[in-house]
Amino acid sequence: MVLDWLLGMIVLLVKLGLILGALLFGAAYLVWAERKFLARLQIRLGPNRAGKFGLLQPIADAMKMLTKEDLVPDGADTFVFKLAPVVVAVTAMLMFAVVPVAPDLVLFGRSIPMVIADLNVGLLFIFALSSLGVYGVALGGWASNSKFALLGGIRGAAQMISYELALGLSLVPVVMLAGSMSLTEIVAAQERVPFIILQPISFAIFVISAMAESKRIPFDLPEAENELGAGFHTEYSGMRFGLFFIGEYVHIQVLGALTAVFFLGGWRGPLLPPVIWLVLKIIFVALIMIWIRGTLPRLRYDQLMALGWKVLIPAALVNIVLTGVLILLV
Amino acid sequence: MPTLTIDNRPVTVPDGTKVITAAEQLGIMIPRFCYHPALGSVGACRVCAVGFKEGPIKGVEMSCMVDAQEGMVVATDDPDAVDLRKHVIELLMLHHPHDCPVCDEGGHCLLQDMTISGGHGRRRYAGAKRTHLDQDLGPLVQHEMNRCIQCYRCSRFYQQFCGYRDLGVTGIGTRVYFGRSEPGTLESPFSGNLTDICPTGVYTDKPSRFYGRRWDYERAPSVCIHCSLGCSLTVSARYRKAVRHEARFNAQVNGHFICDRGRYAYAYASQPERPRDALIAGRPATLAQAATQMSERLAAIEKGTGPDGIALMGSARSSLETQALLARLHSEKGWRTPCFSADDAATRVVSSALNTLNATNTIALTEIEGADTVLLVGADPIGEAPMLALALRQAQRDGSRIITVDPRPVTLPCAHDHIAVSGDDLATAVAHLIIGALEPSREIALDADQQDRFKTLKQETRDIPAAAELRAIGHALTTAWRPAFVCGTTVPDPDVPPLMGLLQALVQTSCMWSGLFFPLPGANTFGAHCLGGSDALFEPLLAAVEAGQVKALVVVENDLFSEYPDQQRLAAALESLELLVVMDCVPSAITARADIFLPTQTIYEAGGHYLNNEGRLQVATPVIAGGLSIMDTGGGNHPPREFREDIPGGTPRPAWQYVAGLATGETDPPDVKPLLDEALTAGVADGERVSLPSASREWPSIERIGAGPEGDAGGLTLIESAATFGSEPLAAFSTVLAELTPLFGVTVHSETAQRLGWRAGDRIVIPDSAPALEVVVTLDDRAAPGVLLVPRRIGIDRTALRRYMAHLLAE
Amino acid sequence: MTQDPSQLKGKSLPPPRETSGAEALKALVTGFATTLKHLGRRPITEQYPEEKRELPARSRARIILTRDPDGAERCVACYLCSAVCPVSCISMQSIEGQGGRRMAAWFRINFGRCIYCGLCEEACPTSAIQLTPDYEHCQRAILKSVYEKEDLLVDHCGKDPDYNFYRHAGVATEGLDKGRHEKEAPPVNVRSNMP
Amino acid sequence: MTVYSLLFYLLSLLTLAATAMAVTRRHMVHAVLYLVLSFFGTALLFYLLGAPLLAALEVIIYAGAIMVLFLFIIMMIRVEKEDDRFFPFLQWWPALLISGGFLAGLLALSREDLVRQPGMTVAQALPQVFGIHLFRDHWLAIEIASLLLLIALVGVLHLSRRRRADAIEEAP
Repeated sequence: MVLDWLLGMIVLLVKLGLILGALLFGAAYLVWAERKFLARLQIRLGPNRAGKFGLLQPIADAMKMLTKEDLVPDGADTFVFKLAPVVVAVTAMLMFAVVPVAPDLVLFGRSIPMVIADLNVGLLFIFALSSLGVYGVALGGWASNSKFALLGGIRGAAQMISYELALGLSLVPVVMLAGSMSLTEIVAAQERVPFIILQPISFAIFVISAMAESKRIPFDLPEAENELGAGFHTEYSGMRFGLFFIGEYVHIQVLGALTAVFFLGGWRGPLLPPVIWLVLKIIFVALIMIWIRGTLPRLRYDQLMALGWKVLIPAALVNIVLTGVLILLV
Repeated sequence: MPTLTIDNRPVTVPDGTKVITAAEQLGIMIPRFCYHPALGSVGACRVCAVGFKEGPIKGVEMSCMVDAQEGMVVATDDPDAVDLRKHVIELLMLHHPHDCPVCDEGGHCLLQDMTISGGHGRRRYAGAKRTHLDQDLGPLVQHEMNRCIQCYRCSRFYQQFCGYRDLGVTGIGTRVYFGRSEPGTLESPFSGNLTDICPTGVYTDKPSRFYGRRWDYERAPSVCIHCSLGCSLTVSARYRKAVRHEARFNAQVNGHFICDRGRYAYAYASQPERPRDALIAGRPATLAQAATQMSERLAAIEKGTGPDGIALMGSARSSLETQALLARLHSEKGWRTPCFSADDAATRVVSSALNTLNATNTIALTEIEGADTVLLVGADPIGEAPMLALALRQAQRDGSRIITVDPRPVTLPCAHDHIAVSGDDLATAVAHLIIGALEPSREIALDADQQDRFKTLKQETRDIPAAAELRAIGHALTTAWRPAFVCGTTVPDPDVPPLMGLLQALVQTSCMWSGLFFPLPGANTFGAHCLGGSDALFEPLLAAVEAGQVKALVVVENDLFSEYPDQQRLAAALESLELLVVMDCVPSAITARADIFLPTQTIYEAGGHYLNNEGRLQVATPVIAGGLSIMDTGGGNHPPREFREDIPGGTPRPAWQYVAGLATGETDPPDVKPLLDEALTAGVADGERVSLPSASREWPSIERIGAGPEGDAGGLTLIESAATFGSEPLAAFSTVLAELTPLFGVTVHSETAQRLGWRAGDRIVIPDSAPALEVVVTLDDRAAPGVLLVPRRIGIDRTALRRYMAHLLAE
Repeated sequence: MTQDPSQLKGKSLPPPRETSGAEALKALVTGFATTLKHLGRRPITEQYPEEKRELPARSRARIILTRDPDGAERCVACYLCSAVCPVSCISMQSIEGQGGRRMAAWFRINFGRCIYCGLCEEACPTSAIQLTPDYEHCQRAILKSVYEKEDLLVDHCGKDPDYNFYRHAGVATEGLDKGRHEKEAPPVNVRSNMP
Repeated sequence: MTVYSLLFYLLSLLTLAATAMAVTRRHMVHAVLYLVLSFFGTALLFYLLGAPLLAALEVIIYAGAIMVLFLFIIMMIRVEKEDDRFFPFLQWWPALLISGGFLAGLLALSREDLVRQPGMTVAQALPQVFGIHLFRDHWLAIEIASLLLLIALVGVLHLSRRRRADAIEEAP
């Protein structure tokens, strides 16, 4: 009994370590990839000074951020100011806890699930964390005692609340098709056909809302640098700024993973090992997002709100009704 | 008072004003080359053309040639006039060389300004340019005749204004040439003004040649301290070095010009030998060490012998600040009254002269230009105060009669009557003038007491050879409308100034205007007199030093050896002192003997207030912060690349700061303004005269009139008097002026020379002189017989000279 | 939410054109296609220390002091360049050199301050000071950016190969007396009476 | 005492403490943060008691949406800084009264069960089961609630409708 518990604990810790390591490594090199890919889209070279192809650039950046002075602005709410980046980074990383990276692994006769926590409300868990992530943005902006940061924070909060609804509604058909909110189950339900084929509208809504959730171009109003300095993290420096950065890029990976899980069949794929397939899908989604960043201009605030409330939510509702009807008929 | 309209603005000007001057009053600068306010109009250059629209004259005319008249409407931007100006400038520029980059006038060149503002930007003339060969005009003025635009300003200034003949004009047409008949040093001591007055670069300043451009210069208004007149200067400095003096217009003092002594005297401030570090017993020390040791040792001496054991020695070339603080030091600490000159004879004359001045009889230098008769007694303007000679020249040009009464053969750049009177007879000569002035019928105007005194004067006055002539002049003075009386303060004895005052007071009753003018020995002698310096004589001080009563002497900016005749006695006395403190900005015989030496700033660094010979307060603004010039620190090459907080050679402080430190024990300079007000008894603004006593109705004391000459009437007298170059202690450091200083010589009447067996050009070696002294004999029959005349010069062995003269007398 | 700004100002601008869905889609596709096309293009970045571009001859960078065709220094230290310099990076001292020529005793340009505006070159009356395309003179020690006359002087005439100021100036110099410059008549004989 | 009951008491303590802090904070943002913490604790309690769906909903709706709105409003309005003064008694006694009554009622309800084992058995409310329970047994209440919400939605739309087409509206 105790041995079991201990073994379970060790396996859990190993999984946690692997996933966290992969996530952080991924975040660092996603930054590099984004800079490199974006540069090529803009006919530039991108980072190429630190190491071959600039591959050591993330390490250089990390060292830079770690050694930079940690500034707390005068008049800032110190506790909240220090809490905000932690919230952003932690919620982003926690989301990965429910993502299955591979089918169960059988080792020494024991079946080890390749997911940290297979919650039956996994999908809701993701929403919960995503809605908590808003606090990081809003509080960081508010606690900086700077008008630019505050404006960025308010924009972030409003944008994330608005798009969370669309995000949630876009996944209802998926849940309806899979009959479960557990991510493992959802992956299992796509054994034959990935949901992207069954639910293209849901997929579109999900991707758009997810990008808005992660505050990326064209939805980067909270940090619109030509209006607000750097938005909600204007006043941050050093590793606190780094945490916001890590949060953002972990978030991108999580979104890639979720897209893969919900619509692209998760770890499923021919020939290659399942984990590789998941990673490839995550990279694919990330590259698409960078491509979008390199192509589209930032939306105006009213356009952002109109798109969310007037297009995405009604479309999602209609989609739910249609899916329900089809399920009943088929 | 006609009212005319220039460029739509009305202006009312006095009768006889030229239109160009009227426009100036409105701030409109009509282009000009030949016109100069001091020289007047000739209409030679044709660039001041303006359009006359309405009124008595119509069309394009030269604004410098037309008197302003009622109802004139003038347009300076009249198209015809502008067109004419443009073409005239193009014509003037036909032969002008292409050398602005290497021309020293570039940057403040009237021709450059007028060419560009006149609209002539590109030369169309393709032919060969006329050229001229240049002349060597001596060490002060550089000649570059190619640049000439034939405005005639130089020859008009040199010949008409100054009265010298050696520079003029020859040739016709484009071949007009301005120069001397043979190359050679210009004779006029006002030649430097050519560089100011030339609108282009024909005459440029030679000592500052190629040094810098006007726009790079740090410039500040200043005062000339090289004679007592206090002419206004603009000082130009660059790279911590004063390199040029220019005349600054001052309607009361110097007008538009200055003399060459004042213009080229600045070299002392940047000479390599200038002491820039404090010395204790001849060894370099920091300023703080020297100052501390000075106050400690002075305190010790004060404790030992009482405040009487410390004596103060000021100077006539120090600023009023320094002098006032010395007086304050005396009143605070009870040390001996400061003495400001080692020449007691001169101090006595100055004292009696300045006591003669009052609020109504003092006149300014430019007022002399308006006099119709000028009487000079014991004054040699060219040597003592050159700008006075220029003022006399202007008076003479207006028809004034100039009379000089002097033992010296006074030369002036204008016609004048000279009466040679032996030095001791000057008072008697003035008494004869008074008798002449009063003789006919004026006695009646005097009250009984005055009549008595006049009778005594008449009886007691000795007869002298020129008596009849003098009486005639005295009589003539009573018919003058505007007589001016100039009296020197170095050659006459102390009785002369009060007598001149009496003469002026007598003449005053019958003329429109008259006044007294006393050239003084030093730049700030008036200031020293105001601070009580005339009461403290040097002889008693020296006696006290010799007697051991005075243990310490503080000498501020004064080289006693250049003033006190007996060098050996002075040296011995200084040797006996316990402590000799010297503060000065130039090296001198006394700085070498100082126990503690403190370097002081010059007028360029410290600025200061000065009272000129008529008591006019003038301010010199500091130009530079001090320190060795970059030219010196770099050794002629590029400036060194060392970086430090202090300026190399920037140790010197203003002398008054040291004195203030002694008085208050603080090294921070106290506010000297209240002290100055105290010294001047009232707040006097810059350029105003200090308040002088009101005119007294008293007949001055004239007891010594009848005393007659001291010693044998047939004996010899030695007169040491100031020369234009070489006498003034600061200007003597200028190497360019040293080139102009003639050989040291003695001037005597041919009769006297015959008696002594001398011939013109003889060289007399003065025995036992150190350094060896050789004197050249010059004969001049305009000198008084029996007078041996030598120029005052620094660094000559005056003791040996006097001994030799005494030896001559004994034979 | 969307409000035509023209209504706010009371001015009538043409109404915004309605975009149809097809057009919008086409625009989106075109945009993505364009960026995708760029992905395959060669980057235009010039990698500076490795790749150096040859600058045009008239580009403005490091300043030199040229010599005239006879090999003498052209600079006459007239102070025009230091006067015109907007950042005051030029300083010099003029002296009288050989044969009455005016020249610079020292001439210093602080390239730490120089903004390469070329005004000095424009102001120079003797074509002495010229700007060259050599832009690589950064220094780690700031004092190394201060160039003296010896560092600035070159052995050629720069962009103006023929000009010699002293052949035109009209001032007498060693070997070139009055009246012997270009377009000059021989000196006037002032003693002549001929009209 | 099992690990679960230990967790339960710890979480309860945390929730109570956070709530108390939320009530007493004068700084509104801090109060909101403590309330969020309190909701978080509640959610964990739900999860501990076998209702993961409720736990997730608690976090999503209360902590994630409603409190963010609160925070949003606090950030938008300018809150004048007040000195850290406790509520006056005048504001305290109704709260005390109500909570006292509430406590009394609770005690009365659970009087008999105080000494015995808790009646609740550990059960898992799976989302599916929960959904079926909700929509099958309580469909009427759900429909009424949704109707109410629809009416509210329509009302809001009506109220925020632009009066005139050309009315000048300030862009956010």
